[in-house]
Amino acid sequence: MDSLLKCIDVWKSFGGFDALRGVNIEVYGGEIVGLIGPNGAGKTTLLNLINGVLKPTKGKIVFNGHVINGKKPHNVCKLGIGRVFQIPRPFFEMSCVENVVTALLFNITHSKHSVEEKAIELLEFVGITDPSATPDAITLQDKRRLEMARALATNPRLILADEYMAGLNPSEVKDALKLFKRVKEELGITILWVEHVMHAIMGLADRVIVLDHGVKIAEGKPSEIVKHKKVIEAYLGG
Amino acid sequence: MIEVLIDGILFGLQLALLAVGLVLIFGLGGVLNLAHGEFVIITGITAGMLSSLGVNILISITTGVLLAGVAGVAMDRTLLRPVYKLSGEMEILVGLFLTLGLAAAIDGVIAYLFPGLHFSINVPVEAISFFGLAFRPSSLIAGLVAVISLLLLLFFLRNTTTGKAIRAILQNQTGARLCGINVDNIRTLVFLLGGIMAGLAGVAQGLSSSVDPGAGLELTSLALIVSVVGGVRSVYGAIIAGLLLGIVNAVVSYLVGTYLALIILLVVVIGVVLFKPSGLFARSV
Amino acid sequence: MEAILSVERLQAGYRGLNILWDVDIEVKEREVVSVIGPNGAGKTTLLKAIFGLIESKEGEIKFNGVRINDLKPHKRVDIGLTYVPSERELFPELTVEENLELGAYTKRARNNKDNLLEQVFEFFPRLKERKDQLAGTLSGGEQQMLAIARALMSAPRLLLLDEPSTGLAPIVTLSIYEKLKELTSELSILIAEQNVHQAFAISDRIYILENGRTVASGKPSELSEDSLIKSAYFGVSE
Amino acid sequence: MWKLKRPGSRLSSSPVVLLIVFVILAIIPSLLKNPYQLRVLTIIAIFIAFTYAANIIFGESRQLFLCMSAISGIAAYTSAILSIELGLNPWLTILIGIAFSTAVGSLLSYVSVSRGLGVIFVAIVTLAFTLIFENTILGLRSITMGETGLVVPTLWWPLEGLFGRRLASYYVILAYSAIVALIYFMLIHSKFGMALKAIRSDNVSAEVIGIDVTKHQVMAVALGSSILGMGGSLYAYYQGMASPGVFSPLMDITIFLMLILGGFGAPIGPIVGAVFIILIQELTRGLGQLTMTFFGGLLVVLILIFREGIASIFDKVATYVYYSKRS
Repeated sequence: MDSLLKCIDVWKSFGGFDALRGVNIEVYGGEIVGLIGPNGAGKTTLLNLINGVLKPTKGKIVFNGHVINGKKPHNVCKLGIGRVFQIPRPFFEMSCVENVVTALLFNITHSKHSVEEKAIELLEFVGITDPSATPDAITLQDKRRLEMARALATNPRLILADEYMAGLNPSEVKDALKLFKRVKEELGITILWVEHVMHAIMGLADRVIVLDHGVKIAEGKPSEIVKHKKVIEAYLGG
Repeated sequence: MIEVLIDGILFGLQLALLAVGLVLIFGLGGVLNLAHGEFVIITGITAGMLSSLGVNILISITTGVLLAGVAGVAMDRTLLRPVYKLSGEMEILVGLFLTLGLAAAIDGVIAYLFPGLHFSINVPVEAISFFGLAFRPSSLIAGLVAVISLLLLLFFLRNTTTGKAIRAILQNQTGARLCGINVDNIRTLVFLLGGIMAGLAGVAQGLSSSVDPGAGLELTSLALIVSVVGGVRSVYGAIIAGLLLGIVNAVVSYLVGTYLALIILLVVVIGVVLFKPSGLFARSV
Repeated sequence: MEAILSVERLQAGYRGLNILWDVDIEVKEREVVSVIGPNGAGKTTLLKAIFGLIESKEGEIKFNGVRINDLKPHKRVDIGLTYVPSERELFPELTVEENLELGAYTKRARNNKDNLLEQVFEFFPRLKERKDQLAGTLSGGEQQMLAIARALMSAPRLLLLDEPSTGLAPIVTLSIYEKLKELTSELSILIAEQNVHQAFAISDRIYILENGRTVASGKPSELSEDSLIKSAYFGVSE
Repeated sequence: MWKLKRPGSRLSSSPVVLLIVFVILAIIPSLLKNPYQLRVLTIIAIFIAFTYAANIIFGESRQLFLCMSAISGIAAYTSAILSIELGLNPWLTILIGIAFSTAVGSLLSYVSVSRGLGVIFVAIVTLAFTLIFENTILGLRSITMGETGLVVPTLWWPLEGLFGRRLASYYVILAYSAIVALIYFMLIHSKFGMALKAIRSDNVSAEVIGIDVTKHQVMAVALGSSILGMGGSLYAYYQGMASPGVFSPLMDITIFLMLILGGFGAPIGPIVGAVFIILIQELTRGLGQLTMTFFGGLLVVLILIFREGIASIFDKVATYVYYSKRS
């Protein structure tokens, strides 16, 4: 397997505080990789570095053969990385379908009519039934779905998902897991996934990477990670 | 040249008086008060009118200054109420437009009622000379008024519990809530203080030259310049920046002319915003 | 023993994002209660809602038998509730002593300020040594002590503590927890904690929060580190 | 345009309504009795264009530029000075002036967007710029004639032979503001307009779905600035002079009033706003300085209770009429 994303010795400091201290990770095409760790481990910071919302203090990030550290988010997006935020950030002034249409328009050249059809198709794929609804009128679950649809509309090879399950109830979590599986299997998109809801990640991730205090402390299959001594210590407190 | 310096310091003190209020109000209320210069005008007009009616000059001045403070409280309790319910960009925009509208409204009324009026305070004492330099007594008093008010303000902020609460809110609003500080009440107090300090700036200006009732927006811009250079949330910064800019303004005006001096100050402001937005002397009291 | 705090069917969260779902919690006089759970479970949200920094949408919060849902935070301090967030929220450019002085801002505490200050200094001698230093220049552990000390200055009856161990070396955490134990002769404490070992060592009772719901509760001896906790963290039962 | 619309609800956005309004504006002069009325109408036409510019810069792109007067003044003064000093054709100097104000506006926007300045700092920087402009004009007395203002050469207005000077200048200016309205209408229905809408909703989200935020923000100001520049030059040639009294902060306040009164999103808003404010200004001339009070008070009232603008009232009435007819 080829590596799709590679972070090499990535550091990030805010003022005097080192949020990430020399992280090395690799993600292969077609995988779902879970990124876990206690509060303040640096998970979201790592996602922000990968898609260019933040610039690393040191280190190199390579995506699909391109060095992307320091590139702006819109350029990183064009190279094929989509982002799903933890607290959904839809365009509140637009309807669901307009949200997705905007993302489509800035990534692929379509005629406007086919764009709208494609957007509705994507919304159906993620499970939103009323494309004309405005984002403040829909449930949290639908907001997350909308985030996903908008990310898919950018035609990504990799999606960075941040705590997708937070605040969802058990049956909604089940739906979300199904969606992730379909994104991976039907669309062939790789997912790097920060999550707190552990049983969700354990059932679906091909591989899990564990961060603690800005350092990678473990990596492996979910079943191995659960038994990993350092991980248990990081979570339960030594 | 020394006269120029002294003029600069005097002007700088007035700027500082104006800017501290602006800084405190912005820090606690989240409103960049574009009507701040109007406090000066209110004081000037009131004191001028009362004294022309034969009221004792001290009483006239005190009434003027207090009225500016009352105007501040009234703004906080009525006009700006809706602003505090908003957040982020909307809070700032609505605050800007409301205070701008208020400033325009006040300017209009004043220009209509008192066309061409200039308020100044005459002190009937002859010039005093120190070390061979002649001082106008009114300028001396103006300087004294400004210095004493600023020192009192600093003393209040440093040594009283309420003063410390104000500094605490400037540094960390959530932290202040955790201590049980009623942020709303303290904010009203700060509007009172801001109005009074600006009113005192008006008194100082009336003593050293005169207050032009049409200069509200100009005074506000000056206060803005000073507070930006000092760091928008720093009382100390505002005082130091006020003095510095006052002196620079006087010296440059003397050397190359008034217009260029003001332009240089404005360029400095833009430079500060772009390269050191926290201000040159940022340190909250 | 009387319940000093009782939370019933509490729902709370942010715009369009409910974090807590029907949470029930009780703290009795002079009791130490811990809420544990993975991050994202809603521990911080719970404390913020109890203190009034987040509006509660449903349910009831009673302090000393009185409903306080609609009380503003500063009023809650007045009646004896206090909160130490994990961010500490100190005043970095005020001295240690000034920070403490502001802790006793409410009328009730202000009259008794000197006594309180003496007690607090006795309790944290380290702070007395540094009383003229700016709070921003303290070390992490000292800042945590100061945050707790500042809260104590309000003469509280219930102390809400959010992850006192955040960002601290284990040995510092230990000393802080030892201090906390001494406190319980005079007041009740509700702690949100990720560090399970610490929580077990200090608490009279424990609640386990998962995905915004209380999933278990009991004395540490009843719970211990059994499969229940592991399931909360890792989603596997052995 | 993807929004499912309720019939009648977007009357203020309809291109037909826009067209009708401009046709009316073109017919009105034949009903007017004296040059004064035509003059007021001409100034309305200029301010319509200014308000569209403000709607692009602030309404669509949320950049609080408190220097619209300065940007349009730069073009007016550049053009005036070049045609006086070098004897160039005024129309040519107008183009140079526009290029100048576009460059200045874009630079201000680029700097503030790329430094990530918040609203308040953008406001301060642009306000400082306005004051710099004002003081430069006043200070460079030898070139600009200071407060008195600069008398500009006569401009040859197209169709002068046909309509006469006054009417010709009105039609040229009206045509200019109609084109500006058309540009605005096309803008909000274009990909560019969607980008601006996305950016003002959430600029981080816009970035991560591939929108170059800096580029679009700067382009919006560039477009707005060229409109302001053109309008400022036409204004100066129409008046026969460029003076600091015209291009003063008061002009910024007036434009914002028009924008807020008319309402942001609606294409017809700027027209409604400009007509109302200029008419009020003319009708209250007798009040002297109290006009300022009136406008200040109006701004406060609008902001407090009426943030959607007057154009939204038309929509509400239209919707009401539509539904009451059907039932």
